Amino acid sequence: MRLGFFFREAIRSIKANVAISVAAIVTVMIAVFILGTFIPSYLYVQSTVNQQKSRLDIQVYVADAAPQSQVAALQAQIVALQSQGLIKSFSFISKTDALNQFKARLNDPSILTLLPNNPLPASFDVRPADPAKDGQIATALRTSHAIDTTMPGNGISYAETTTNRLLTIAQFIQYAGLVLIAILLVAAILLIGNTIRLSIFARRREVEVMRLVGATNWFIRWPFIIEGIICGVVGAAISVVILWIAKILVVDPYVSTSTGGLTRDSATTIGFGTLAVILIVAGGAVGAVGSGFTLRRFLKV
Amino acid sequence: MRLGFFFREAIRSIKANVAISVAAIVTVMIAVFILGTFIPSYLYVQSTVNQQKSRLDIQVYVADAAPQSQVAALQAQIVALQSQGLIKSFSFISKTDALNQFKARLNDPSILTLLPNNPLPASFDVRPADPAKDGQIATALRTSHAIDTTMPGNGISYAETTTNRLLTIAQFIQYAGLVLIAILLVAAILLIGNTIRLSIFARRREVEVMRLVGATNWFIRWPFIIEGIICGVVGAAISVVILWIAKILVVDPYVSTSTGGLTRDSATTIGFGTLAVILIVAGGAVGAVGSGFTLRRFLKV
Amino acid sequence: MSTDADAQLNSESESPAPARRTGRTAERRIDRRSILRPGDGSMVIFDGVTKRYGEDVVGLDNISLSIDAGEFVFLVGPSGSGKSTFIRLLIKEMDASEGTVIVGGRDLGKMGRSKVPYLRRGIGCVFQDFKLLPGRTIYENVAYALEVTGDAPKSIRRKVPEILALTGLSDKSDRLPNELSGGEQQRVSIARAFVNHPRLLIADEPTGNLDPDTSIGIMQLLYRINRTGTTVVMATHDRDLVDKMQMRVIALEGGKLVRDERSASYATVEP
Amino acid sequence: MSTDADAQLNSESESPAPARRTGRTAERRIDRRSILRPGDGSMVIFDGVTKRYGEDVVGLDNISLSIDAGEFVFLVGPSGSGKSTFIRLLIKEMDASEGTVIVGGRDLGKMGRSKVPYLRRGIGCVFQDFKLLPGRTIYENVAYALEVTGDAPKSIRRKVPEILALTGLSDKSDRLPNELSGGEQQRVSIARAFVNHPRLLIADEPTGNLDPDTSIGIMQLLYRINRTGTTVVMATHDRDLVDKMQMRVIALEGGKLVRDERSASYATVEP
Ligand SMILES: Nc1ncnc2c1ncn2[C@@H]1O[C@H](COP(=O)(O)OP(=O)(O)OP(=O)(O)O)[C@@H](O)[C@H]1O
Ligand SMILES: Nc1ncnc2c1ncn2[C@@H]1O[C@H](COP(=O)(O)OP(=O)(O)OP(=O)(O)O)[C@@H](O)[C@H]1O
Ligand SMILES: [Mg+2]
Ligand SMILES: [Mg+2]
Repeated sequence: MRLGFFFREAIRSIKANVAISVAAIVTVMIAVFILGTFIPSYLYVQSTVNQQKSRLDIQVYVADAAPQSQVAALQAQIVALQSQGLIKSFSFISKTDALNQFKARLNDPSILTLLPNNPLPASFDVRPADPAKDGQIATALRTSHAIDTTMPGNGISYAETTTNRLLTIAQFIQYAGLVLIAILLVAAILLIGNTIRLSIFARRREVEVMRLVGATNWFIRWPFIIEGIICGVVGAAISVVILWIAKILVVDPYVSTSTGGLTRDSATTIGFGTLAVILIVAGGAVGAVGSGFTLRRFLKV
Repeated sequence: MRLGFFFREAIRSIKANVAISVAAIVTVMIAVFILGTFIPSYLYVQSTVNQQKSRLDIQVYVADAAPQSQVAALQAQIVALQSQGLIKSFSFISKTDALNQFKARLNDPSILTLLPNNPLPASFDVRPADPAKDGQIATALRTSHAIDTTMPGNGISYAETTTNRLLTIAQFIQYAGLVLIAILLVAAILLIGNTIRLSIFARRREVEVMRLVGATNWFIRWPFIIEGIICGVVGAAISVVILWIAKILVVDPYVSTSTGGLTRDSATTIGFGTLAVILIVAGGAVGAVGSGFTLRRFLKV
Repeated sequence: MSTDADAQLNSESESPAPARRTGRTAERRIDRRSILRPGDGSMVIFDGVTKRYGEDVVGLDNISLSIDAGEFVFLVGPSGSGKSTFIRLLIKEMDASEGTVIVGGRDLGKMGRSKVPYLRRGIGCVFQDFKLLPGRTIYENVAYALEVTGDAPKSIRRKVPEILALTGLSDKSDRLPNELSGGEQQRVSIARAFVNHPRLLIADEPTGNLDPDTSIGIMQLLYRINRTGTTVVMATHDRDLVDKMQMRVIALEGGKLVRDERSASYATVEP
Repeated sequence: MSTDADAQLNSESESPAPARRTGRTAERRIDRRSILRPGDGSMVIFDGVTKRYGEDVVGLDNISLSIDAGEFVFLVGPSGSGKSTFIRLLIKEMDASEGTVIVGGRDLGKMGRSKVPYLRRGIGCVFQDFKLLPGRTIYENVAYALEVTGDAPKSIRRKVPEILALTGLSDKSDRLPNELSGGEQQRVSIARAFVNHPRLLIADEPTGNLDPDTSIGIMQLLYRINRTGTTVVMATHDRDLVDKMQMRVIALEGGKLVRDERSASYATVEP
């Protein structure tokens, strides 16, 4: 019954102070919209970068002279690292495979038949679980005697430069993105708190009168908190609808028709449903906390 | 004298309504801070992508059998396109150069001495002014009889896939960035207008009294506009200071120590001075317009 | 005059309210909501009370007096003499700078902040500037004073129209405060102070915006309320009313108590 | 009484103000700011004026009357009879639903919105709820009425203390409105309405929050102002004042004009 009263009070207040309610709703809406744009974008970029990272293979060249036992030992070492979780997958490329791959890159492959022997070594193509640990894998495998140290990278080539560069980009995007999202999140909370503060400030006389008539602090506070929750949820919900429309009208067609690099990798991002729920709950929570917290100032004395 | 009065009124009002002024300043501050983070980030990423784009060269393979006159004609064609602005620069890679480049990629280059002749063609390495116009350049040059059509891309190879992929990324970043900045800009203006609206709403009774005492609309409006400008400029200035501290403490050390790919390309972004001026002017302008515009509602009747 | 008032009040109170109230006595209903329990029969005790605003301004200057439960007291004095200050101390809108204020047996200086709402529920207060809630209708304004006490919706729906009828506002119950004339707003404030049947009723200039006839009606209402045992403290400038009623008069001047007489007039010497 | 008032006012006006005003006549100073130029000697003309609030509520009902320049008029009537509505029409706070309101020769119904501030500068108005600017000191509140007219700072610094002294507020000029008693706020509102030396002075219940003595002082002030040629319209409930002054009385009831007599009392038959 009391809850019913507080709820009716909140609704009444929203109606009576349309300007204020609209302002609060718009603020939540904008804040949530920005977060709703950035969070999935960030996760998408993040996932794309991770996919690219996972394509950085390590080439372990096997010396022609290495006996079969040494090659088997090397493979066992790789399998051991795989079971440790350092390596995701690997494949063996024989000398013939290597030559065939090389041939495919030449204009007139027939000339290679003139070579006295196959100049290319066999190799293991190792896909690390985490490209940042390339160095660790390389160090571990370097003990093997099967390695052809005349090849680039002393026989273990893992495109250090490319890896580093990509990792730097990935790290940059990861940190910068997190920092930006954190900034936006803090900004959103500040902005919403700000608006609610102003809206309660505009009604400070009303609060004063309520107190003079014998209302307890919580009696005054509950309707404001409920009002905050309603404004927060409504603002967030409007944002979610706009985001959904944007998704349907802009993002989805773009994804399905695009042949570009960014989309065809089927990088994943957060599901819309999850996002919507998170945003709406966050909107309501921020509204509630903002109201309840701000009111403390006006409930002194 | 009048201006002096309005200015004093504005200052008085800021002091008398600290809560409101702080709210307005905080809103501008946050909005400007976000813009101040995103605009240079966007320009930086944009410039990095552009640098990458400019590295996409077109290979025009010259047939071994082509007479010197045809090769000269092809070169003339390229020079003509360059003077049209389609091509930025080009270089000629002779058969020997090509073989040397190929040798550098082999483990045991000595085996190439066993080849009866050089299997690699000579080529022009053409750097287009705009990679998106690769196709146009290729079509123009394809008329030449000097071209070795047995080579990849019928003798003109311009890494269509890579180009497309990179262009897609570039476009994506360009458009997505612009859209995000536009969203943030609109959001900033809405938020600031919102706050100012609320702040004037909180003082609507005061405005009403002023009107009843015989104040003209502009007499009421000027102090509010000046107040808006002051809050806008102060908010923006605080943001600029925070941004500057962030630049000094975080961005600059990162840039100077990083060996990563993103920074060593010396991609450029907007100068801090320019950015500061733009942000502060924008803050003041939005504050002024926000106040002036919102007041119209309360100056009716 | 007092007989007049009684007669008219009795004719007015043809409203069925008293009949409905059977079963619970007025006393018990008040106790349920109020923390006022004057032990020794004094509703209000001021003991050496001084109220200073800032450094220089003295609102009340060393006032000592006591008001018994059930008394009717006029508080008079020129503009700025401290009448409203006196009243604001009674509802603990602010604290005395010096001295003790005891209301209903409670020392307000020692009362914790969380108790204040309960104190105020036991006191009905008509404010000089009305203090109505701007966004609410007249009905809602009056009902609010009952809502805060947790009164049942049914009970609220009965009491509010009753008191609005008594103050002549029945046909305006759906209006907002700023859609009323000054005198009508004042009557809403009076209705809100009455609706709770408080043990102590304080009215700061309740007839300032009312014409003589309406003023007399309000006085009659106050008088009847007083007769049911409620203590009434009324600040006023209305010489005619004070002179006619011949009740206790407390006169302030410059924050000082200059006169405290039973059955007195507005001024000592009639002009 | 009027002689009394005069005598006291003359003794009060030992302030050096009149001496300083030599060189410019009061007339010219008024004309510089006001657009009120009553052509035929009528300051206010109501012709069949009806004011409806919404659909049902009638604030004023078909009022026709005229007030000459220089007259002193009491507007009386019970609470809610339409006195404030009458006054709000005079300053074009709202427009009449029907009929014509002419103030100082200007038809307010046809007056453009941009002219309204200039109309109001020519009218001094004491509002029933004071309408002071909350963030400003008393001095600033009064000065604001001069600032809007573009008065010179020197002139403002001279006039404001003068009028504050006249209303007994000299020692409170640096206070904020909410730091004043009800009566003091009312006097600030009066000071602000006077300071401009308007041709038409309207006062809505200017003594509602004032004790009898201060009320008489204010009445004397109004009377003196009226004697310098200013038209005064005063809504009031104060029977004593009206009876003593014996000026023109316009009585409203339920929005209707029920009496309009020269040299009359508050009510037709003295009670
Ligand atoms: N908040 C405040 N700050 C400073 N001074 C104040 C404040 N409130 C009241 N005063 C001063 O205290 C004195 C007493 O004020 P109070 O309101 O009690 O007078 P009052 O008797 O109610 O007068 P009135 O009949 O005009 O309402 C006045 O001189 C007033 O100026
Ligand atoms: N804004 C409004 N909306 C609706 N009705 C209104 C509004 N303002 C006034 N009224 C009604 O119009 C009538 C006349 O009001 P007005 O304020 O003119 O009365 P008044 O003579 O000034 O009364 P008082 O002496 O109480 O101040 C009243 O019944 C009032 O309820
Ligand atoms: Mg008072
Ligand atoms: Mg009125």
